[in-house]
Amino acid sequence: MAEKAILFDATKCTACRGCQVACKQWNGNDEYIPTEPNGVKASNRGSYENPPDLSPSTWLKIRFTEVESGGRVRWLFTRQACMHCTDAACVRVCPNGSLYHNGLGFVEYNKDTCTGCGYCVDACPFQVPRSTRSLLTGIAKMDKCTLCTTQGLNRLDDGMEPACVKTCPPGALQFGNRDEMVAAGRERVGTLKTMGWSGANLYGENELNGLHVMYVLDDYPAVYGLPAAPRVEGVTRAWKNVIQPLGWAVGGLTIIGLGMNWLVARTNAKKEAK
Amino acid sequence: MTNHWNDIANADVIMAIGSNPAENHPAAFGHITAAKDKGARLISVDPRFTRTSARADIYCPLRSGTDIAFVNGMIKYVMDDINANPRNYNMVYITEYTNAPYLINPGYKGPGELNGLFSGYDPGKKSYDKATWQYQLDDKGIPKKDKTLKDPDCVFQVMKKHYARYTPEAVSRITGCPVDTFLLAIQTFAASGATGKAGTILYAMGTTQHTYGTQNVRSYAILQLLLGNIGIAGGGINAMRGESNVQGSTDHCLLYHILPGYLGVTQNTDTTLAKYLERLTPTTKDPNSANWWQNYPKYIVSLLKAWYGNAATKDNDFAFHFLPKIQAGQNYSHIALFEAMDAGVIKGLMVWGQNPAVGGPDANLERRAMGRLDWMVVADIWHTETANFWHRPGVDPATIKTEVFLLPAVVSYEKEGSVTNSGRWMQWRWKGANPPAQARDDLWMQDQITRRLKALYAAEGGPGAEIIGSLVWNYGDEHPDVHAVAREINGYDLATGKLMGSFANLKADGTTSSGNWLYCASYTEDGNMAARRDTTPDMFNVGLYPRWGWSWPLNRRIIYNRASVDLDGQPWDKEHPVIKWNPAKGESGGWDGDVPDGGWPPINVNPQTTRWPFIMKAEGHARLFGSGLVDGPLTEHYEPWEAPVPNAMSGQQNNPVIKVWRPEEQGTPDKYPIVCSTYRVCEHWQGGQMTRNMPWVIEAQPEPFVEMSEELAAEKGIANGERVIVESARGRIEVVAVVTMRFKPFQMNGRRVHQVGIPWHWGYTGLSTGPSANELTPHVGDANTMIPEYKAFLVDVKKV
Amino acid sequence: MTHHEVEKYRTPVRVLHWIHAGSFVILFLTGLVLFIPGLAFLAEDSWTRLIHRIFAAIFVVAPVIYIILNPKSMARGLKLAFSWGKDDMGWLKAAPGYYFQGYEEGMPPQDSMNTGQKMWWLMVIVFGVIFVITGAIMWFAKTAAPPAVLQWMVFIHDISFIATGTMFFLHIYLGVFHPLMTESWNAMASGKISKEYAKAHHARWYAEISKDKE
Amino acid sequence: MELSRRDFLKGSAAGIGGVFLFDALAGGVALAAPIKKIQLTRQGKETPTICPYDASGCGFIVMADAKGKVINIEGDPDHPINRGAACAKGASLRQLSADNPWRLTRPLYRAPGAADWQPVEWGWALDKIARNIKDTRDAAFLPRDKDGNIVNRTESIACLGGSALDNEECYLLVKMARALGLVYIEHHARI
Repeated sequence: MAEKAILFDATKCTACRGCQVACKQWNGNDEYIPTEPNGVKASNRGSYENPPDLSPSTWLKIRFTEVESGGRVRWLFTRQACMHCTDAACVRVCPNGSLYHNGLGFVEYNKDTCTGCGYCVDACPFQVPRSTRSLLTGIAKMDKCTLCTTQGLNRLDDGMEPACVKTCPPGALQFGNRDEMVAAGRERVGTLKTMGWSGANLYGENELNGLHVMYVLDDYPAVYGLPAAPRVEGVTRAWKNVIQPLGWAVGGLTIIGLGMNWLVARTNAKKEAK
Repeated sequence: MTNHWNDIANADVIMAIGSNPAENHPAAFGHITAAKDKGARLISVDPRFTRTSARADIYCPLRSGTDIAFVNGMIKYVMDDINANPRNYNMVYITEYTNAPYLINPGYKGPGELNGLFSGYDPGKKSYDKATWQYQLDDKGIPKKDKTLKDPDCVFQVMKKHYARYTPEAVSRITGCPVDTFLLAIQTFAASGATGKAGTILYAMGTTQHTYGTQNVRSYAILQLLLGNIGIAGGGINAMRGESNVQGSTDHCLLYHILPGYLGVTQNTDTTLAKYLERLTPTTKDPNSANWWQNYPKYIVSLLKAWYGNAATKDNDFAFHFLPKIQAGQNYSHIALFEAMDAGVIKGLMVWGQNPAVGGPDANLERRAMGRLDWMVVADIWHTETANFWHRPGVDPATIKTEVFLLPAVVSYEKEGSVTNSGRWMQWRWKGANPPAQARDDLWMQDQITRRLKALYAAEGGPGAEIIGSLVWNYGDEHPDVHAVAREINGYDLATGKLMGSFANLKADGTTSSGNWLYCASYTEDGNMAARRDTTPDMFNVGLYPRWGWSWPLNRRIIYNRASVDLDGQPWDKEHPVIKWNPAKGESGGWDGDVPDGGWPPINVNPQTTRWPFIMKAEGHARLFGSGLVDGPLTEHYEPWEAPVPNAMSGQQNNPVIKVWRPEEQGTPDKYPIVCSTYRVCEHWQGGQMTRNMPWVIEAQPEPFVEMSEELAAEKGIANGERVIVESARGRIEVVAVVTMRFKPFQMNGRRVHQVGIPWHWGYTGLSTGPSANELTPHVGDANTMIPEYKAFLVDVKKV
Repeated sequence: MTHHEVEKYRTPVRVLHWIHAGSFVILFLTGLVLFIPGLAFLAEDSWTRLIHRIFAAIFVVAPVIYIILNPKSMARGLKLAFSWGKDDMGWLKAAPGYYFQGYEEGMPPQDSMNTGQKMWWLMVIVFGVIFVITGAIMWFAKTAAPPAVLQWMVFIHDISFIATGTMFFLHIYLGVFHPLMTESWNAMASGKISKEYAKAHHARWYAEISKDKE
Repeated sequence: MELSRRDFLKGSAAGIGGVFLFDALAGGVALAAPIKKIQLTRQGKETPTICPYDASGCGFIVMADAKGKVINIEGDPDHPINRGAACAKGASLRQLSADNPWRLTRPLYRAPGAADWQPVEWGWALDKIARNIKDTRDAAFLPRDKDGNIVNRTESIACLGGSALDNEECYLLVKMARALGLVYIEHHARI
């Protein structure tokens, strides 16, 4: 199956947040605001950016950034959701394979088998996964964007675009085969460069061996609050590559060693007893 | 909208002024993006840097309330450039389709000569005598013209003189927009003046909500006419309207001054139908002017036949006197209505899905006035601030004697009917879900109330009982048949009982009926036109979708489209033709493309039978100079009722003809030095009664805030996210400060003027509550329309 | 106590031991599910995480209560753990021969804790502290701490898990299964061991307690 | 009704895992939301509609189950204006449905001076409203002005609103109001 991808054109996004709500609508994600008897308790903290953070029921959020350079104010809108990395830190750390790549290249997860360890939450270079987590009991489940491939709510299987892509009024989101999205993104970056945006770039084409959500940016990633060179941390790589095998190896060797000792020592003990 | 949403994609340059489509008309932005993808430039003119500005190629800041100065400066630039580089403009359009060559009464004097006033001002009456604003007529009674545009009395020269005062420097001094930014904007926009190029202006409430809001619109129209941008694909002046059916409700004239189809309201001096028609039917001596409004008698008689049926006969002036007559000269608009309520004149109020306790100006006053009512009926789907005014914070319900009924209505997709969008597309909606068990649609409520009233008057009688008794009201016994209503609006040939196919066939003799002539042809013998869902593109593929829904008038998608062609009927823009004369069509040629604004041949094809393209004007030409408005034939800068600076253009501070009810509520800049504007955000809707009960959008925009510059925040010691008090002469509210570099103080005449802004969606009812920005706004309105001045008033801001 | 037996561990020590050992076993098993993907079904809906937390609390609280009740005993125990002498070196040298071949000859006389037990005891103290610190951060500072810190906490917690897990096998093996450690189990189970066993395995300690009696 | 239907939702469909599960959040700790298993819901009936918010006139498809309960609402991909798109308000249209617990469900009445609403029957409310209209109108009805011109109006009743109504409702409303002699007729377009 061909790899698919979303292409987000930050130069077209108007931050209407249709995607933010459409994501909740389709995926049945409730709002994340506490209620009180006659209303809700939500507050503005001096920004248009609300809710304040991604959460298990907010898989996609538009980030608002204000920058001023050369006397020109700019208001940048960025999509904040799972990037569906090829070299995905979350997949690397998930102890039991609850997070995995599907045939389209997306990072899916099996919520039923999620143990709630939260390793993915800490490992993600884009700080995307979130878990509902009781402070007291530690009971938790990770949630994040599934690119509308959640079981029972799979839009792609039915030939539909992801909810966020479909709902985008200014057409800032596209969905299709990854190679086509790369081509479209490169073309748009070329156009932006001719318009004078020398820092224009296609973010995600090669990052982490290729993201499945790529951004057309008219400026350097750092300006948009994206890591310039996202990478999977050493400790993250170590988990499945080193710690888990080391655990098995040391554990195995110990058992073997002790078993051998027992055989030897018992033989000797018997000899002595005789 | 002269054009429609999809048509924006045809534009070469788009100016969003007094509007913020990215936030308030997000769907429009798809078409803006489509235009931009083809190379179009977007100019955002706004006091604050909005989400639209974020996507604009050029952002022009301007102090709230200075649109006229800004656009007048643009007009001056264009007029100068027309002289210098006439080839860059469509001179045929200007001389043949507009009234630029018409000669004006030599007695006319402009504000340059009269210190901010036009000739004919009567300070006692605070109104103009328009005698000197009229055309010079020849001996046949036809206006005189000078197509060389050289005559000093011709409109073009009068305008040159008028607009000469609006130099880029003057514009910058008034608006606070830097000269180079202003020039870049007008150079970019003026490029659409070239033949075959299109520029569109997208405006909204940022334009209209001023004491000179109508003149703001006029200034856009003048600019667009000079650039030849009216009638063409990708052009026009497009009011982006804010409610799903505000266009339809305006067309059906739920407004005091008009009757369905924009027919003037009857007044006490209209002692007969003839007198009414004499007052309102325009006349012309020009044989080539279609003067479409000469059909006035057909429309009003057909309306009376729809309402009073057999009781409307030729003998009784078609029941003309059943129509209520307003007192000539008296204003009954929203502000006047609440003043009358406050004065105890109005005793009963019906409210259908509106929320004036949040949306009305000077909301504290309007809430207080409601307490003087004997009764109030509110039909809505939620609890609203209006319905709950009697126990609003700080009020003892026991002191309010108003009886209140709150009737549960249904939402749009729980009933059937049509709505008309901003682009005049009438679209049918079907019932797709069930409402809560006891909720009822408004049609049912209206039917129930009217039938009960008819029964009461039949049983008990009463003054004017015969009016109510004669009212035709047969929509079924149980639920009123919405299709029957739609057919009544369309109208019938009363002789045959067949549905009318076009308003061109309506008659003034009582043999036809039509509840609204503009909607005639929307529901014909061929069926319900609004329900069509055929996406077949138009002949020239310019996005008209002629078989999708229906568009008034007569399914015309771009009005004044006969200005989109040259004198031979060939499109100015070969790539985006709207209509095109086809000599091979029919017996003597005909039009291809959109439904033309009248089927007459082009000027050069048949100079005798042709009609000038602007058929709704008596002279058949678009009015650069127009005597229709009460506050001047051309656009002149005045300051808002509350302004931080004196008028730099003249000694006339405010629009001289506005009516002020409460002079004592005017704030002064010494006490309230900061300009404030109210507006909406993408995530909420209007008075908020819809969206403030929907958690998904509440969490996206949870509470009201005041946006301010970093400079103002530093002066006041306010940190981002802190709670602050915003106070005007009318009220004070406490909201969260959003300190942002998107706001900048304006530098004008060496002075620094701060501006802040507050979204107005909130109130004290619903899931998400917060103070209403309208507690601050003034009870003063536009000279022509009385639309309140929400966009520019004075406040002070301080830390809590 | 018969006259053949001596008291090796008093009741509070044994109670502490078993509580601590028990919670360690459960913590170990509930942690192990992360290491063996085939066991992950046990962790679904986070039940193992809840159990892990409950026993983590016991794991922390039990020694704390012991310290409060028996500060002197704990001080003695700690002192013992950190007093290393030449006999310990000798033990290390002699251990392989002893534990495989049963050569008792090279084995120096041992205190109540032999050197191996001392090493285990040290590990319990050091890794116990590491577990508690890293665990507490992961538990209580999941939202507050920077992700990098949390990742390192996981790493350290897991390395400690592997180290202690390995040692734990050894501990059980020596205490229960090793053919020579015949009474080690009894020591912790009943608290008593035979004089012979004491003499053979804890000569110095036995000498000490015998002297006291005299 | 002829519709160019589109396979908008073929096999599976949206589930509503309790749109308004607020109680679970009680205590203000948002992070304590329950673990939610998304329910599968069967396909329903699709009906095109037009957005009730701004006047762009965007098309939407309402999907409802056999009982008329809304399952899913999203942009109508056939619609020329929005081509399936929806902003934050449009995307949340489902929260307007009857499932929203804050919808008004029955007529309410507030007596003069009363401190609270009381639920009433439709028939009673409509009778009383008609009576109020008649009494107020008749008390202040002006057949002629002071100059003797026929005016047939009453200034004692005002009618507000309309742009949230359908065309047919606007028309009936203006027809009713003018027949009663009302002159204070206004709506959102004025403000």
